[in-house]
Amino acid sequence: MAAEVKPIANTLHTPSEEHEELREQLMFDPRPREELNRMVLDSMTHTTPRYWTAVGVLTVLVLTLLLGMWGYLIFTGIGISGERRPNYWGIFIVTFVFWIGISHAGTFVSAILRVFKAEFRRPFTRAAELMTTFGLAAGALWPLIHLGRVWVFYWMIPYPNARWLWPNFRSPLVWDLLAITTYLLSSTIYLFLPLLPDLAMARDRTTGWRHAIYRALALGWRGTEAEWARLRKAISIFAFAIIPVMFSVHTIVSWDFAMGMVGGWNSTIFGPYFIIGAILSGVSAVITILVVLRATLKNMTYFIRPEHIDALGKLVLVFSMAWAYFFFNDYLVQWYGGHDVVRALLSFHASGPDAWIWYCMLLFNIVIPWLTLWNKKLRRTPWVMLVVTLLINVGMYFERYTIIPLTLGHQRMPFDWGEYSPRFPEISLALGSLCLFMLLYLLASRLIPMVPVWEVREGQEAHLVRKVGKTVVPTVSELD
Amino acid sequence: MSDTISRRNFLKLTGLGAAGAALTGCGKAARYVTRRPYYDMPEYGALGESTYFATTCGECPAGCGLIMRTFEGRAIKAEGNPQHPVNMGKLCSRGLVGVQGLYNPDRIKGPGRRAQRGHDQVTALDWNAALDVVKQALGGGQKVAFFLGLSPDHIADLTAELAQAIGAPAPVRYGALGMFDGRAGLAEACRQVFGEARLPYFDLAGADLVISFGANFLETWLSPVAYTRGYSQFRRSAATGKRRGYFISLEARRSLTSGVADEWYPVAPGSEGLAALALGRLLAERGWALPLDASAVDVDAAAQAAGMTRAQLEHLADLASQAAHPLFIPGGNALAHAGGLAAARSILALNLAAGALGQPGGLYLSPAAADSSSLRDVQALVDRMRTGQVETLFIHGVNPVFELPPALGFTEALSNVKQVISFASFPDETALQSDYLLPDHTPLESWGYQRTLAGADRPVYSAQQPVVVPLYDTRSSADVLLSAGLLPYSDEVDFIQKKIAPLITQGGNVQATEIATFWARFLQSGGWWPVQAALAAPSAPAGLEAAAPQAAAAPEGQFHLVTYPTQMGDGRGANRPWLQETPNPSTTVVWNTWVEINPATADALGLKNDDIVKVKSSAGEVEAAVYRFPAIRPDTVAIPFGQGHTALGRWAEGRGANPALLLAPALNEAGDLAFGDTLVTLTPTGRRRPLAKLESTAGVYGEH
Amino acid sequence: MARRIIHLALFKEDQVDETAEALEALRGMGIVDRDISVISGTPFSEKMLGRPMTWTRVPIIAIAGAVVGFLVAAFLNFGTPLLYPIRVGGMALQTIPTSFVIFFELTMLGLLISTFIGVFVESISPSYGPAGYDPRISDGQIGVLFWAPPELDPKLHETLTGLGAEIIHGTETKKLWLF
Amino acid sequence: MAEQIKEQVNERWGMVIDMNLCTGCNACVTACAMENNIPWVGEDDAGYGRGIYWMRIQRYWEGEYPETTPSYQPVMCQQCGHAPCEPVCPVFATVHSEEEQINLQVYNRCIGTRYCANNCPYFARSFNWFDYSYQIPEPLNYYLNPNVTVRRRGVMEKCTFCVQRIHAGQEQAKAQGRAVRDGEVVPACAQACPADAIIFGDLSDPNSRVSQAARSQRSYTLLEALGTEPKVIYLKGEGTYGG
Repeated sequence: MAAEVKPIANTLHTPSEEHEELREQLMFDPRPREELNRMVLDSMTHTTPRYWTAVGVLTVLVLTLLLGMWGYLIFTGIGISGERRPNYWGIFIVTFVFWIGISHAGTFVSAILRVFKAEFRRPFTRAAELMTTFGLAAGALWPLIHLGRVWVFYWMIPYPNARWLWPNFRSPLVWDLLAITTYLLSSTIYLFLPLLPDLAMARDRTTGWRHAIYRALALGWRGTEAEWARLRKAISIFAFAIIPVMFSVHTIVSWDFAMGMVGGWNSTIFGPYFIIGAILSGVSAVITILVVLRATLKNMTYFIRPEHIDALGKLVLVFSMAWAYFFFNDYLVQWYGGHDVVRALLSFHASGPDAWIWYCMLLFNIVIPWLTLWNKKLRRTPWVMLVVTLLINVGMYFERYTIIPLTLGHQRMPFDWGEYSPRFPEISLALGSLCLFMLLYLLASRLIPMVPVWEVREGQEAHLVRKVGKTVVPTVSELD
Repeated sequence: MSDTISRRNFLKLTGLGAAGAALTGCGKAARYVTRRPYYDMPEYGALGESTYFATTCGECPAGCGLIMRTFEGRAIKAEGNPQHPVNMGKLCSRGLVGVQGLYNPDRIKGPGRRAQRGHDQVTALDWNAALDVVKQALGGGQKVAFFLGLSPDHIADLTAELAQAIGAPAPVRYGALGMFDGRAGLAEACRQVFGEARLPYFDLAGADLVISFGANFLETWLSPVAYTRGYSQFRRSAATGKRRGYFISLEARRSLTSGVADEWYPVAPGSEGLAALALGRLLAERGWALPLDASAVDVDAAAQAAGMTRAQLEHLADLASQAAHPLFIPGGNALAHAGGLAAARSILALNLAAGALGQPGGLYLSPAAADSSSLRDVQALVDRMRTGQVETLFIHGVNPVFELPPALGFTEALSNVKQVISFASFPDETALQSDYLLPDHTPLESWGYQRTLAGADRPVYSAQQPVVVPLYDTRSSADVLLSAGLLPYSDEVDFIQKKIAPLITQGGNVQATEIATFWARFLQSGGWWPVQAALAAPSAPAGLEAAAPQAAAAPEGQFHLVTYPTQMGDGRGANRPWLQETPNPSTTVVWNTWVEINPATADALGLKNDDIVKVKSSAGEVEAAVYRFPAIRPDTVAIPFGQGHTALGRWAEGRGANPALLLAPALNEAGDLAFGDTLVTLTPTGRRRPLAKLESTAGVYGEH
Repeated sequence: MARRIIHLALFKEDQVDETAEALEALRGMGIVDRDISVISGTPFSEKMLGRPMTWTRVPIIAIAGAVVGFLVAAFLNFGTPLLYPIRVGGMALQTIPTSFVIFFELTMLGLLISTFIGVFVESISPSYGPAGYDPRISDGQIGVLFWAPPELDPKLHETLTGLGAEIIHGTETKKLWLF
Repeated sequence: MAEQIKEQVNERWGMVIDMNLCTGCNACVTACAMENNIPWVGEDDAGYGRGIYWMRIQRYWEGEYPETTPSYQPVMCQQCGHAPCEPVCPVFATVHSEEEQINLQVYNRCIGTRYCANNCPYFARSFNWFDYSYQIPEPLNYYLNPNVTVRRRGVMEKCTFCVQRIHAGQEQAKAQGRAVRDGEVVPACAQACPADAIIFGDLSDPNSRVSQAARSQRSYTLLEALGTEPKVIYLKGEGTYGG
């Protein structure tokens, strides 16, 4: 170790005055592992009446808006929704695509940023991965809710019926089933694997039921070299393998549409267009959640800092631009070479009775991010980011709404055009699934360490400052 | 039984149905013993086998032949009788939905006495007590009156004999469809032009040019299935050199019939006769020998009154004079005016001048004697009722409280009738105003015949027989009337057999040596008719009076009203859910009433689709939602007939509006209602009620 | 074989260099790498501590799972249509373009699930190195577990405490998992 | 397997609709409903586009007043040879029938994804949004055709070319040891059509009435460019006098 490179910031003593501004960054504001552990455990066990009120209200809402309404839907029929000929797909599928889109964030943040060693990811990979899992859980409900006969949903599962008839493996819906199952399983595992050391940490510091749970989940983790090596190997397999799975999931979701003989859907660019949209909405949702976590969960102001929201904000800006590129690409090609049907459809989107949805989509996905996110100050202001990212997600919801019911209602036979308007049961179910997501997240925030302590600590170990000339610059060393 | 049927229950149910059929066949009414053989046919009891019965459709007077598919004692599906000369295996919506009348849950299920007219409360009656009431009532002699519908004919024949036997006035036969057909005017015009008061039959199949003056012959006019068949032949080009027929329609509103016309001229309502006369003059100039003197007609003025140009009339005249077999059809819309009879005469005269009487592609006189009454007869009945000259009124096959314009005063006059006996199968508006409900079987459960067939190219006795055992405690009205013992027939079947007995010796499609065999074959083949087409050729008349009907333009702020029947027929279709759900061909509206307004007029009035508008005439007012109809004269509005029931069961009641409320009781020379002369005003109400329709307004009209 | 006593030397989080030196010293005392095990709260690579590379079967299991997934996909895509042939949309019974989707998804599913199974099975399998644990490990401390003959005790003490370690003799693993 | 399938192909049912003859009267719509146990949905649902119509008459307008001309086009399932609805169904509820060369809907296998309906460019499919059939009050359900499944809620349905009639005809012919005669099998719509505008028969028999009509110079299929190979062939209307 060369003498001039001294891990100044890594000493557990207060850094000198000249490095004070570096302490704004989590990696240069190290605390002893013991303290980090305590902070995280504190955040898990600390509950307030406000928390329990929220849990109670959300439970009631999930029971009524989601489960109650779903039961009513099952016992009366899909007719209580606003679907009709020709809008056979409505809010059900819109919300499905929305949640699947949201679920891309975890993988994106956790896997892609991990592969590319983006250091700012460290404190919030877990929060993002949880979003993936719960987003998928909320999303996977929708194909079931949507079914006309949900009580026989298992006929889609690959196993033969009494006459040795298997499902149709040429149907994009079966692809959907396979892809979402794969993604749900692998993202859950991917959430679980890096959790092992943290679970062991929690196991060592809790008693009672919590201890029992963590002991069972930690799989006897001790932190031996073999365990670390295995974990590193598994995580790297996952990080590389789950990225194509993630791309495949939203590509296949887009194929539900692109494979169809529907004007405006039959587009080769739908795959990447949907992926970019999904990542845009997912990363935005990560920001939303981080802002909320920072404000509500104990000790999170230490772990989640403006620098993280700033970094994610830059990503959102990039993906907003990419989304605009794909949107324009799709639009121009359809408009230029499209049939009359498609042209009529595009003008219907922009000038029909529901055109406000189309304009809101452009406003929220392009105009607002481009106007705000270039500014570092705004990117570091949590409430601004909260508003912007929520709007982006509303915009992305509108995008799916435009693509699904508004496109279906305007097809090749003008005699059979139809205007779709969602009815209360659909809206209730959609809100119910949002409540379910929030409820799961609230409960999880008190059950599993929201911050991967060992990763944060690992990062802090790896970050150093180096004196170059008359100033010090941050550096990061490769530890693995 | 619950409303939902599991597969197992369904099987059980069918088993029960079969058992029920056998039981009813031998027990319920002794008379049915005589037709046990039909129900005991071996295949009838065999599960999984269909049995087919030939019968006659009772949904309108056209009398199409049906082959009813039955399955284990239930009527399943109406199919056309391929041999029947009227429909040749084809059917319209109304006939197809007949089973929804048979199995309608709102039927009157047994005889009853109404505590108070207009109230729902009915005390069940024993049939014996009911028969006593009828017997007593028939003793009333000339104070008895019969009001019958246009079908079935055997009831009309029987009632006519009965009326004669007891010294009562002849039965009145009338119905809204007859009104829309302009039957009285047609028959009267035929009498004046050809000397016989019969309905004309136009052989579309052989024609190469058809000019229709407001005839909706593809919808309800006289015999729509027969005319549609003829139209189909007319439109075909064949390798033999037959060219596709050319069809021109003159009508204020582009109806379904006018819709398929090659040329449509939206003439002003009431100007059809004038246009015909002007066309006659132009044709006379082209060498046609017109039986009336049209030289006085000012072609330009006539064209202007009709809303046409002289060039257009010249064009029509050119086409007609070049055509080999032109036909000129006087429809109900042309006849329903003050000058309707003159119009009918002028139009028939064109046919006569074309020289195709009694030839293929020409005009025949159907054997259908004009035995339906005119509205004048109805008015006379109403007058007698009002002045207390009617003690007992028997009503069968017609719903006058709904079908007749209320302005005629029928409902008010009813209150002066001591007892009203309704044979209605359904709780319609008239049944609601009756004292006794003696429900007849529905047509599919009944015996009978229909012989007044305006759509056949030969005389026909179309046979009606039960295809299922009567579902409820209903009884044939013929039997009820015969039970008084005033006529020498033991029962309905005996009466029908005696009526058709003369046919045994006349040859035709069924032949036998004695009545039992003939009867069996008559029923099996669906009726009797000659093998060859045979209709009377009309005779050429002497000089006719060429009265030019006057057509008045609608005054400022008022509109002509066109009322037209839809698949609801005379309104009895309104309780058939599938007739309600079958889209109206022109507007695709289902389940309701609309007002057709030209978009330009609607814009001037500030009316959008689905705005509720109040339509007011001198006789009354109705409210209905606007349908901006692009093919109607701007000075005309149209309202379909058949909805607006205040009774008739769950699917009909409280749905839409009845345009009969708007019709003033103005009769023309022939005794037809001049409903085409009705003028209305429109007042937006500011309310909206979206019409249920199949089409997308945005897609078809570009309006959101 | 008599039960050997397991020693645990605990170092503070930032004493990585000292840990490496301690390991060196232990080896110098004749304790072989097989008898030493390092446990830590944050991952340190073997190279940092001068330890032999560990070996894991996870990649092999993962690849095996991928192969199974691929074969299942082949059966689903090309086998099942033959069991009950139904034509749809004018397509062939066995379609190649759509098969890529099935192949990809099921291969990935096999790969990822078996990776997890690998981790799971290896985790709950008994390990051969010296067992032992201290909760302070998850506070970031570095533990060196080793078996040593009793005669080395004094020397060990001197060396390791000199490097700043805290020594626990006869450490035992508490019940860390279900059994 | 392939040989086995090939042996089964002997008929190719098809339909020709002559737009020259169609009057737009909707009798076919009603006939279809009565034959195939199609429930009605009532005013509210019908107005909201939930009406169940296996066939419907599309009515467009051409021209400006006073030349406004309606054009009627009966549209039902076109029984595509390359049906876009088929491959997207995850459970093989809509399949191509090798025996009749038509497109079948297996109601009991349908789970109600409604994907097929989206993918049908002709909008020929109708969905049972509620238990319409099971809400028919006694005794109105007596007329339900025992040869046609009564569909419950949550399944898709569509025109089958009255496959129950095709089978009845085939069985009768088989029992009598002969081939199905031309015109022996007619679906309810063609049977009712008062204008005889609908011709039905076996397109694989070059002498059948339907084959002869299909060879007309006036023939076209709906949305031909999509390559769905419909079995319903329309004959363009003859617009001009003597044309």
